[in-house]
Amino acid sequence: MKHVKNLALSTAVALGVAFSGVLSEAAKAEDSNYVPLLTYRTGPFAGSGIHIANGMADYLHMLNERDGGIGGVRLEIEECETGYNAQKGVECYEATKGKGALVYNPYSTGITLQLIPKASVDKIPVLSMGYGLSAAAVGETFPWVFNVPDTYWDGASVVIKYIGEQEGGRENLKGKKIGYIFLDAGYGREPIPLLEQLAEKYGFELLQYPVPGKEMQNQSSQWLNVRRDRPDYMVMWGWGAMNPTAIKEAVKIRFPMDKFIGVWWSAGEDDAAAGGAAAAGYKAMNFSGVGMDFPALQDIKKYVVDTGKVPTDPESMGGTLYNRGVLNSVIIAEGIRTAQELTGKKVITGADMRMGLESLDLTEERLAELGLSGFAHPMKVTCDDHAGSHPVFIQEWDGEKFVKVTDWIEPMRDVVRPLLEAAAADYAEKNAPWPARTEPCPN
Amino acid sequence: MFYREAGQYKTSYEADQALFPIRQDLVGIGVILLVAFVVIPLTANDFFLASIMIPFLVFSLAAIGLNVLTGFCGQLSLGTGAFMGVGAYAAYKLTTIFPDVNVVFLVLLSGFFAAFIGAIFGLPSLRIKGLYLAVTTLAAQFFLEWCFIRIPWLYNYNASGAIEIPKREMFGVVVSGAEATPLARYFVVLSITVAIAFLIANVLRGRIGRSWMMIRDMDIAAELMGIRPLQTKLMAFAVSSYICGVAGAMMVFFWLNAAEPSSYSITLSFQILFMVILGGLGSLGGAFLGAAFIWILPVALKFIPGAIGIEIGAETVEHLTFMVVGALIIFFLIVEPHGFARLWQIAKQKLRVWPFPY
Amino acid sequence: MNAFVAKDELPQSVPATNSDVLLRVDNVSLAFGGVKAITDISFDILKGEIRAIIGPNGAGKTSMLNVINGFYHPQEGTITWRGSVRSKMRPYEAASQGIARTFQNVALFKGMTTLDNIMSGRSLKMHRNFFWQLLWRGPAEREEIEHRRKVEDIIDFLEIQAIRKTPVGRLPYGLQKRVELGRALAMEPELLLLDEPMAGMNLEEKEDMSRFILDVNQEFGTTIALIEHDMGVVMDLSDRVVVLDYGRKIADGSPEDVQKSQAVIDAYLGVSH
Amino acid sequence: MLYDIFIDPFVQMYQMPDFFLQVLWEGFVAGILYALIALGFVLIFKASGVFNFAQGIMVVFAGLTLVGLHENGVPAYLALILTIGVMGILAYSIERVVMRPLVNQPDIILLMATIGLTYFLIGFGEFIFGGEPKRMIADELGLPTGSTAFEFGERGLVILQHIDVAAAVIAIIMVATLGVFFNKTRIGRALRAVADDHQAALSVGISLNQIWAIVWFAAGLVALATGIMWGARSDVSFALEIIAFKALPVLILGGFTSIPGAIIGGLIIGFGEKIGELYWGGLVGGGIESWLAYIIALIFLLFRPQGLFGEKIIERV
Repeated sequence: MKHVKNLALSTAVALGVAFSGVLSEAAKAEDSNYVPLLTYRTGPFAGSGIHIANGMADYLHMLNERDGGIGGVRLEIEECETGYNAQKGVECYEATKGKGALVYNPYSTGITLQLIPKASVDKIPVLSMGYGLSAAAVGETFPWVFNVPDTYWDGASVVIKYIGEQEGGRENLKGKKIGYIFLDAGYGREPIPLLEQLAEKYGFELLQYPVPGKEMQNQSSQWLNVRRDRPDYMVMWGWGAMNPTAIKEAVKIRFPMDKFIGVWWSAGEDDAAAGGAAAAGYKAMNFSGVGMDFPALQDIKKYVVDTGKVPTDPESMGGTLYNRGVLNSVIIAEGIRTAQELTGKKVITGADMRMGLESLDLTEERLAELGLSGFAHPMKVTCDDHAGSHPVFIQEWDGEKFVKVTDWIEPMRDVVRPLLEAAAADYAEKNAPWPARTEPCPN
Repeated sequence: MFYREAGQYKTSYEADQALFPIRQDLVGIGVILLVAFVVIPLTANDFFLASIMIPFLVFSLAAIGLNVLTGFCGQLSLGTGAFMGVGAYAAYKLTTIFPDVNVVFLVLLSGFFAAFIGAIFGLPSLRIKGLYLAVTTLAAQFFLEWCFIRIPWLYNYNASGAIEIPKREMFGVVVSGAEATPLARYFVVLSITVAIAFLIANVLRGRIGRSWMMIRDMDIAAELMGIRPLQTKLMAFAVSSYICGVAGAMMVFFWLNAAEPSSYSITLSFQILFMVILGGLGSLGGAFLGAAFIWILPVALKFIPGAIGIEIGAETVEHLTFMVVGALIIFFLIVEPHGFARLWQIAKQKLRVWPFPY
Repeated sequence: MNAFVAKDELPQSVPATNSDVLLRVDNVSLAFGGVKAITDISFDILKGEIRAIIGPNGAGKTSMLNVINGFYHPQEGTITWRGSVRSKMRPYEAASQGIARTFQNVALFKGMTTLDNIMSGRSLKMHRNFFWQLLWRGPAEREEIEHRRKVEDIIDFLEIQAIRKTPVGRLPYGLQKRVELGRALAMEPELLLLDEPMAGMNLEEKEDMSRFILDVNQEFGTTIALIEHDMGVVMDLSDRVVVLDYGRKIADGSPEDVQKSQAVIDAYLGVSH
Repeated sequence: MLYDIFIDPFVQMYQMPDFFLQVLWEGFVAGILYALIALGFVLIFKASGVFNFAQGIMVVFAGLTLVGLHENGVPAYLALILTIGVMGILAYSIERVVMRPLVNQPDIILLMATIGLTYFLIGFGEFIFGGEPKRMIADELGLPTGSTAFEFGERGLVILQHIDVAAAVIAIIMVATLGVFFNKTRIGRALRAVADDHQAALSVGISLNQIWAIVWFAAGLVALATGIMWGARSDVSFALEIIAFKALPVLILGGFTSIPGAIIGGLIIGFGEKIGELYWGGLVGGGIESWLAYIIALIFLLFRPQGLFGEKIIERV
């Protein structure tokens, strides 16, 4: 035992020594643009996180392989594993920001919230594509945060609009019951103010079914409540293991699946497949293309997946979440390209990136050039509106795959925008003194 | 040889009861404080301060808090995370209600709220002991976590459901909020941690500390010696929760900047418990060693492969980290269940007799 | 010598005047579920005496001590302490009234040093509150040192100076017993209950312990009630002896009387009832 | 307010009896599943005094091994047998590497060791199987997946999931088998001897190491059954590890060492939780399931500190 103790002692010492050696940070390569990706392939939300992470990383790697980067400068891509954990997220941020990070994609509302105040201080923009703080759409208050193409409030308004259409007009919503099942965290709670406002406006009743993060896989109570309350529609804001469980439970209580609509984060194939054929009819919003019929995706397959440069399973390509990750990287890449054009520099900084993102204009033509025609709705960021309230579509699970069933639906901008502005003002007031915008508008 | 106390005589009980009766220890502590207050601020970069030292100190303080309860008073608690959360939310509410009051003062004040809640959840400890008590502290953990989500007043009705830390200054230096430099935050965290550590060391060597240890070592005998078990245990719960509450408030105010309820989940409770056990139950120094091990090891593991030029995916590193941390925990428990504090003693013993084996 | 002593002819102790009685136990019974540990026992302890409680294993001796210091609550009977009937009380209340004890299987605080263990006996006499303790310098330190002096006296008295800073878990059994006595003495009790203070000791250790007990009784005037199996020790030390068997009192009186009692002889030799 | 607390819930139960029955059924199924997890804890605690926190991750690990093997082309039943083998190896390794060197350590150290084991198995499991959730191969294992609806009154409906029925049946068979095993076989008797007194058991020639390996293996089998059942209800993923926490209140209620206690405790918690959530949860915004079980257990504990089936503790000095 004595020797083992010595071993333990020396292990402790060795670890200490090894660690002190690690602290010297790797110097930033001068001729590349550094993009850290905060991803999670572990932890309770890995099921959703892996596909997103693959999509994001693969597209950027493909640009390196195919085009040698962007504007002739290679991208240095580094993944940092957060496990959807706020502590690790901040640690990843601190560890990577010194290397000249251009932009952060936290993929967690919690981590996004922590990075928002830091963004303006460290001069590195945060891109929270379709998640995070809705109010961040107000560019005047949040010059460093981008949540293009849509906020959750846009999404919530689209759902209500769609349900209204199904009922033959929004006036018919009066007296209807709409159930809202959500992950009981900042993420799931965000849409509630808007839904409540719409409930008042159109006279429907909003029923809330929170799912605690720990109980994601144990939702029988929530769905029993649904069964008792018999809502006409169910709307879901779920993530990770919550989605498949909810869909299974819905099947179990024989809820009419065609009246069950999820947000774009509840749109994974794995999620719906959990309910099997009985889940056919389940709908989810989406703003990125489904399937592999895009030249850019074929390029990803050809340049990086088939050559074994990335660990992606070819089967999973073209899925909703994978493509979502790709879209995220398309926005990053276009932001970098725009920034390069605006500044004339090849190697850009976080501040340049911010200008690039604020001038982002992903037109139909540009999408076609990228080999992604029809992959997403054209999107444009303005200094005033960092989300843009872009249209989204609804896809339906046919038992085997998702099929697009509606055309692009415009969010209710008139309802969403005032709420966003009020929320931004509220945020600034609660976090007083919140810095006023000093960054000039690049366009 | 190097660590020899022979020839140091005490001529008064005062000297004998000092915190560091042996000269080498006193010098050692002096050197550590010198490094902490002078050398590190002068040499360390922002990453080291913000991602290593600040979390390390916050966790050390939390580990001291739990150590008071578990290590000194023998009451096993799995609700540390929630008690830290109470401190954080209390401090957040206090800064909203009293925006002009010094933020460090409010952070220290917030601990009292945690102490109060901790004492309430300590009540069952009179009837429930050991592992059963540990499981009941989970009731505190889950109930409080639920409160953090369900009582919007606690987070000022923020749409995000999280608390976000405003900018606050002290002596003209920004100490909280995003603009605060790691250095400023480091000094605040370091000062609070060191101050509380010294104060609690005083309590532990006096009557109250002894009464906790009496309850820990043999509660029946303690009661027969005139110790009131409920009062003593509740006091331990309150003091422990106070310290944890301050640590929790520091965690969000001077480290994370924003916190969701999930920041104070059961995972955090386990993290702190690991630090206490590995550091050594009933050892204040051990709390620091344990915190260093549990916080710094995963960070180090994350960077070691890159530093020695091995390319492995971020998720593989994470998996390996889990495996290594888990395995090392078991390894250290097997080798030395009394933690690093005991290993340190053994090391001192070796230095004392060096170069002879005994 | 009578071959047979009827129960009602038990040798009785000389009736004492009320003021001399420190503690009186009247008709106490204690049961755990269906198991009767003590049945209808009465006896008293006089101020300043050494009272022995003896009996075969399982006679209910330790239970009796537990009843006296409030750890068990008897279902029937009363306990009169210094002339007033004691209501149901918690052990810490008994301690604050001046009852201290040692245990059959040493119940020291294993993680603490000898010094701290004995200091713990001073707990009831120390009063500086939490905030003085935080500061240490000043009143808390002065109080600590004042009591440290008293504790050092006890350490000198018990001749355990050398193990002052040793964690008690590492001490041999005999020394642990001695430290435990020290801890009880530190409480400056009026009544000291000793549960087999000499169990497992060799002759030399027993002699030391006997000397300590006598010194405590004579120098400090502490009343002592002790349980002991070594008859030689009991007969030498004690002023009066009460004998229990199967939870009942079978004899009470001076050592000489008790020795002669047939009931006692039967109980020890195992005559069938 | 008082009406909402004391009257309305019962009115609702009376007015919608079909729904109340459904709630009871869901409570029953949840209770059975909680009892299964709790059973894993009890087995190990009884034999070795180890509070095995790793039971939750063992559930995930067993489930993932089964599904993972099947994904790699192993037929379902063969995969099941292989998984049982894997759990055996795991049990043996845990006994050999973790438990044996930690004999006679305090409770808390053993508890920490199992939490360390949890960390290790999380990393190891994700390393091998990846972090994404997997679909349980219920169909392939011949488990029923449909559902039957019973008409009840006019528009009443009680839906029974076949998989839930199967879960209940399997759980009952499992408990019965374990009961027979412990009461009728030589190893079972040895195990009870060990539970009573380690040293006495050692002195009559019972091998502690062997017994421990066996209980860890038995707990592994229980974990596998739990993994299949929970996996079929949702998915097999690492988020499932958390269900271990659901078993803890059950343990407090039933006592750490009582197998009937685990089952009855599981049912009480299952029923209590579902009825509480559905009839009273709405009053405070719902989602009270995450702590209700603990509060129920805590209240029980204040009156019976030794749990429902534990023996009354008589303290001695």
